[in-house]
Amino acid sequence: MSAPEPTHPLAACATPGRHGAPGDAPLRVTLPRRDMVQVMARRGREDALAEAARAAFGLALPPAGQAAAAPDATAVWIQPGHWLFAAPRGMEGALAARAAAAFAGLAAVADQSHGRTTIAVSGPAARRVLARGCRLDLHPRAFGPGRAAATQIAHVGCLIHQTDEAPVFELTVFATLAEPFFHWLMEAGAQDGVLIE
Amino acid sequence: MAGYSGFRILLEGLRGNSGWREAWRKPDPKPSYDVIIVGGGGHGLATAFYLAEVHGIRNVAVLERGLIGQGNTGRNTTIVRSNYLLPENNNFYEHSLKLWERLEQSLGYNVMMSQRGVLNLFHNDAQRNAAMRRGNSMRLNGIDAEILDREGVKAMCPLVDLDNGRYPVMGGLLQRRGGTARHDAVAWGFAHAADARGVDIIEHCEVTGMILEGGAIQGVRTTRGEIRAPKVGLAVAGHTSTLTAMAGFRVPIETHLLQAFVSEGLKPLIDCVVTFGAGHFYISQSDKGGLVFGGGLDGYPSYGQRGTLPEAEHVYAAGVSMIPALGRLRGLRSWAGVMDMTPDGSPYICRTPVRGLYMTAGWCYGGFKATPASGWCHAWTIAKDEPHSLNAAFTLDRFREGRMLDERGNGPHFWAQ
Amino acid sequence: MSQPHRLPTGGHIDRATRLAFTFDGRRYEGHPGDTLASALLANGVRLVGRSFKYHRPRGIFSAGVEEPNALVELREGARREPNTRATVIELFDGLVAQSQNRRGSLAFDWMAAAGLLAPWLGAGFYYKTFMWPAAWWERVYEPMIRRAAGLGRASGLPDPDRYEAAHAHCDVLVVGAGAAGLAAARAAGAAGARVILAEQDALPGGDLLNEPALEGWRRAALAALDAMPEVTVMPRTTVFGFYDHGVLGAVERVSDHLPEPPPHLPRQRAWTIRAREVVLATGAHERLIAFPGNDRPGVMLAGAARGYARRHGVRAGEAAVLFATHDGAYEAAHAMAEAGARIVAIVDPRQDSAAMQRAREAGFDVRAGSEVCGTVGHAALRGVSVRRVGAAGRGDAFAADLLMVSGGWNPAVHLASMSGAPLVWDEALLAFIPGAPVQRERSAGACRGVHGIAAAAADGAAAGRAAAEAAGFAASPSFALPEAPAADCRPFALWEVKGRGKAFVDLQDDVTAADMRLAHREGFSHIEHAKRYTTHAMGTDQGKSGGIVGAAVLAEARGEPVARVGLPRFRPYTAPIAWGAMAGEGVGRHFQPTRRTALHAVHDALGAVWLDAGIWKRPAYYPRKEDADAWASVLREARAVRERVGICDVSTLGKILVEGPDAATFLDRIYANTFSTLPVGRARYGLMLREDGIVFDDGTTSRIGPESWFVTTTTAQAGPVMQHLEFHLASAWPELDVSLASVTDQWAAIAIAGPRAREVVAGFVQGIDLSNEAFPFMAVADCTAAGVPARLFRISFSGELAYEIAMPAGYATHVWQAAMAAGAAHGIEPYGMEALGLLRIEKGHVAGPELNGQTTAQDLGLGRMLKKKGDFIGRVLAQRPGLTDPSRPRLVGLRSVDPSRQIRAGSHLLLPDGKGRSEGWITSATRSVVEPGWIGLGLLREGEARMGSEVIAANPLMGEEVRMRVVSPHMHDPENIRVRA
Amino acid sequence: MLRIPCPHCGARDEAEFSYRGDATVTRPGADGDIAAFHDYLYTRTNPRGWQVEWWQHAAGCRAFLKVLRHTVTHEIRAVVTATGTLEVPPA
Repeated sequence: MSAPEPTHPLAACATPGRHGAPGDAPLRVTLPRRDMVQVMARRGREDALAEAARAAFGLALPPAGQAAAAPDATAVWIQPGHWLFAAPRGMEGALAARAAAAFAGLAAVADQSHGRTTIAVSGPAARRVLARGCRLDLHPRAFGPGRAAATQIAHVGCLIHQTDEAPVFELTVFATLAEPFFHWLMEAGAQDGVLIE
Repeated sequence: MAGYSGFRILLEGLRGNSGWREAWRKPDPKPSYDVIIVGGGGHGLATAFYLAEVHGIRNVAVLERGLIGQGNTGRNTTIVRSNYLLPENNNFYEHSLKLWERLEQSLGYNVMMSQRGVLNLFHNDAQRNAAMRRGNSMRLNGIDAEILDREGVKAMCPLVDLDNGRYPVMGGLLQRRGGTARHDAVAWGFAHAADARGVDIIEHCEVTGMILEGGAIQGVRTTRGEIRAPKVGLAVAGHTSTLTAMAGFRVPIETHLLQAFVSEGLKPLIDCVVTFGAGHFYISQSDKGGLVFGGGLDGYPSYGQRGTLPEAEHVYAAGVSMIPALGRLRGLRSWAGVMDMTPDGSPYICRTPVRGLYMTAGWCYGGFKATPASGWCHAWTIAKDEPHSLNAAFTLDRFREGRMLDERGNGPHFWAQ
Repeated sequence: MSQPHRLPTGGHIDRATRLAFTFDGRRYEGHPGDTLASALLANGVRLVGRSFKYHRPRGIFSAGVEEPNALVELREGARREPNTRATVIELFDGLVAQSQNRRGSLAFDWMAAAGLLAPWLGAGFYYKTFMWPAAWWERVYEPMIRRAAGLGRASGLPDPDRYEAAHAHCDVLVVGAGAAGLAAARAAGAAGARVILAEQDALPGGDLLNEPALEGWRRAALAALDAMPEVTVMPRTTVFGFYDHGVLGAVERVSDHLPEPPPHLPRQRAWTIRAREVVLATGAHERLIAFPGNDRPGVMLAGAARGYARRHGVRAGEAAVLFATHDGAYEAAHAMAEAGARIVAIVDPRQDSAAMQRAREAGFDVRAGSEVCGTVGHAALRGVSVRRVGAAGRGDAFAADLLMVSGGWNPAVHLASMSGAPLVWDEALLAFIPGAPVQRERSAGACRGVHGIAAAAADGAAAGRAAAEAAGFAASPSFALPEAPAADCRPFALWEVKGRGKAFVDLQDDVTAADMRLAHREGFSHIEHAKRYTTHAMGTDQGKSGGIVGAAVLAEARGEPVARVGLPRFRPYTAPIAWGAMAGEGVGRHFQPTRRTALHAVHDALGAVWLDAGIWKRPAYYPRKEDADAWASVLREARAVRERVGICDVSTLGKILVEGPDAATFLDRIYANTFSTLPVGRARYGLMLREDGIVFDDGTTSRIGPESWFVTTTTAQAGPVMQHLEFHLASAWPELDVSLASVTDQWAAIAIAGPRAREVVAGFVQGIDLSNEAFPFMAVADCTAAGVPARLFRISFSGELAYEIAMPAGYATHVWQAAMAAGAAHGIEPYGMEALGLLRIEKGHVAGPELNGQTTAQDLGLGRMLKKKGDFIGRVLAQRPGLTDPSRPRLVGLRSVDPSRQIRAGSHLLLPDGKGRSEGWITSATRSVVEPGWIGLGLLREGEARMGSEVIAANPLMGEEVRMRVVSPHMHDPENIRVRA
Repeated sequence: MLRIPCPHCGARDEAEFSYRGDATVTRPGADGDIAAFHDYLYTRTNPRGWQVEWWQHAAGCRAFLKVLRHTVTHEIRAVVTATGTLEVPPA
């Protein structure tokens, strides 16, 4: 028996199409498929870990509040000594295995590919919609592409990573709480209209 | 001073209400007393009243740094009940409730004690079982308790949304003898009655130090001079640590904020006290018509008497989740009291490491309903220099002995009680 | 339909559009731009409400949030809003409003008889009576008082509208869009700051809206703000509170000006605004004067009459008297004259002033050195009595239907006060103004006593500029400020005119000057005591126009200056705010998020009945048509596990990856038992204590690598345990090199339990030799399950041969289906939480009801797990005498002597001859499948000694007493033969 | 509402944090007796003034922080990471 495609945590509720109010600038929502691993540096091995990350993933481990991108992976700082590495969905466990091999002795690696899910929102309404639940200042003067922050929206922990000036925000949430989070997003976006792609 | 009565009201109404006099005198402090009570809130005034009334000790001063009744006595949600789990708390609060039931007649002052029922909702098996354990404990201790099913809840408080909420209501634990009282009147009533028995109530008199000799208290230093007494009782909700620091010892207390709220006045809407089991929220309606409601602690130590937005939002959200009809009503005012939180949620009424110094403290956010019994037991402990059996467990050293009175099993987290 | 008092031109009114509305069932018309109050006045409606205590007739007193009288029930049905101020309701087509707090009609309210009893209903009368007979309070007096008290009626129906929360950040928040606020926002915006300008009114402008000559400047200011991309103007937004650290709360009324919210829009939005700097430009509220009959409909604040004329094009009366103590109020007389009213007289206690001269030049009858000492009329003002200041007697009578009053201005210092700033007395203005700021705020314009539009605008511009600079922006270019002559607003100190009749200091709560004096006489002389005793300034208007007047009356009684008496401390909210708005969108079903396992849809398809476990939804049981009741389902499921095999979703257990060179040391200190000795590939049951020695949590923890551990927690404690681990790593043992990651969401988990579990597991799991020798009880190994990577644990909660299989959550449905397929031949059945509970009670495994934060390891019969050597959390304090006391209740099993007698958790355990004294209680109860009947776990004093004896399970709440036999808690397979099979 | 300047994340709303007690007490080591643990767990100075407190940035970076905060004014004067030290200024 071969591994099937995993069930997406939002399979039951993210119906593609237009939702909420009609309007010409809706919130655009996509659900990129990602693999994610949490990389946790061993005490005192951050420098070596950074070196290994550069070698294996071609990216510089970002400092607090930031993300770094390479062609086939991104790393987001999530807590002191911890980064969330993400890559497009591949073979089950492949990203974790790659990270574990690259960081052996330097970091613990926890596969979170199924434990987290990412919702990308974009469009001119994005900041306005997020402000209906997000306590952070996402104004261009305070945030921007390459910035990332963990916070809580509608009682659900949420990692916000701005990937584009347009703006595009990637919201990464716990898989078992993705549905209520998505419900909030749809409610918050209804007055501007939501386009799920 | 003449007592209050319908007849006097009639008489005074006819002569322009010109004959009313001060509800309590405003004496200057004497150089010494038999007992000094520090703190002119409900607990301090009740202590003085029962010292005079029960123990015949009338040469008593109550020292209040500001105005009487302006601390937590005037900043609470006015709920009175004795629906506790542990026998020590059970018996103490039941004694308090019995004192409440005849308080008006004892004091000659209408504190508007209203036994309209206190209903605690539960939403799942675990909560129901805990309510059952508590209610049965009450019943076995001779305290009234009833378990209500959903129909019973609906009859008691028709506005409660049984089904549409996140956590449907399964039933409720009801104490019919519980209810509310007019908080300010409690302080004024005890003051009025204590004063009538000779107690000096001295406002604007802040204690700045303790006079200690040979490990024993001899009096206090105040902004109005030294006042001596062989026995001093502390009843200073929210400020116990400051006072015990003056006496040279520290206590297991952390002072936290609790917000409370009142709505605009409304015609009768909610006829009992209801607490939500799925979020921290409780509500009742005052005789004047305002809905009085509150929730949990703000979550960090503070002496600031002002609350914070996120906790307020939580309280309002819990309220409208329990009673959706509240959505269109309006909040009028919010305020915050400072709570002396203990590691197990139960109080101290006890002697202290300093001879002759006693305290009633650590009321967490249950102090209002305890007012009469706190005063009664504190007075007993001061008069006899030993606790009454009702407060024998409320000691400072119970944590050293591992005899915690942790009603809810929260553990030694002051901010979680 | 005519609007007899509507002016033909002028104001911010769209006369071309008519809006129909009803008040007390009568139909009227108004226009866009009207408030309900202005429209009622345009239609000649004077009587709009009844007062709180005496039910006196009341009219419209103000034109804003300070309104004490004109409270109505707005809208109908579920949208009915009691106590809504007619002066701030924007008129919309179809508006329905009713007067409130009356018995009978508004004109003939029979509760007005209370006025006859007034001598006996003074401040605090209820504290002195209603005590006898004691039983009458709840039965007679209180219901009477409650019915009489209160204001409007709530609908009692669920609010159909939506609300939402929103968050904002800015460099400069400007509160109030009058001349000062507009100038402040413009100055700060021009400096480049991110600015929010919040205005409670629908139209920005404040007093500018009453000044046609300055309309150009107002529009220019708004256009300038509109052109600044970083400036946000928020009309209909009330800033209700100033909290710590520069955070303010505001409510935006998104849809209240509409009949109902349009689709997708909320009714209101609650903003949390974080501002680096705040400019308060909240203006001032006009002050009433206490004189007999000062509450008659037709008595109105002077500025309100001016506003109705100038802004709304409404003549609030035909024959008007002005009673003022300062020049600032005289514009009202001129505005009313322009509006076509007759100015009957101007009454002023002062001898002369610039405004008085100008009034005389305008031909008005100016009565210098005079005061109003009474009013005539009932439901509407018919006349005014005027006398020399301080003279006795009734004075001269003037026929009038409008009395405009102004005793000065009360700066709106509420937000400044809430921010922590002290209030300081300004002797010239006879008012409190904000003192030195504590937070990063500054006041500008009338709220700090700077009156007159030109002066306020200049003050605002300076404040806006300073705020922007303080927020780090360079000075901004200047812009044109309005020019307008300013009147002197410093009032003559006339607070009260004494005479026969009630002189109110608080119109809403019917508090009179005499009440304040009575409070003083009875010793309630401090303003805080007097406030509480009389309820002065505690109504919905919070004493905005009369609060200081009551203080002044008290001051006179005390023989002290008003400054000494002061005002009660200001607390949120500046104006009443909708409950729904504060609650936001997270209410009802969304009060807390619903957490679902990856198998949620599977359970749904199986028809699961759900139960709430914390925020999780878990299947309680899976009913089938043939099941007679819930118990039939539960027993069927449990029996399947005992006799064949069952399958259960256990994904909700907390899972934590603990990894690092010091992980074993760390776990040894966290757990009460030892983990460092556990070999790789094995699991162990672990017990965690709190530092106080009470049991905190339990779970099975596996060593999956030399330095890698898979910790499981109970569902309820997953979060607290993670925090507990993080806290001790940070605070107690920072030297330990350990990493923690929550992997609860990554892994779904399925239990397969029952005598045939091995065959079922063998049917879909590859890569493991499942024989008892190769994979014994408590073994752990990675494997493949139905083609996906998984981890297999041989652990058991049910007491049967059992496995738990954890797999990446996205594969959970796939694996579940594979297991069901593999189990079909073995009669596999899904079982829910109820059956799980039944099975664990039979087995004597403790769970939430026993691990309730009050029990020790010894209490639960787990005392021998505590290691004797080495530090661990809870080790020391668990040794306190109270916790090792042998008389503490111990865990026992309980079985009803008569198997048909139901027992319930929460029953207490009594000795047959124990005189009703509780010896313990039942923690968990269920029906049993092993030996039919009711069984339970309980905590019982001297439990071990009482093994085999009988106790009574007493449940007085349910009226039940059941005889129980005390047995070992391990009622099923105590030798653990089955789990090791 | 408190805005707590997390050394990692910047100023964040108090809603993202949870208070975790007085940070001036230290867990006794393996040789601690009941008295020592009693003081660690229960006895509090509970100052009306400056206090060093544990706060966890629970909904953010999960870090445990030491926060120097005034219990009357709520002013936050300094925040450091768990291993940092903070001096309590005189009242």
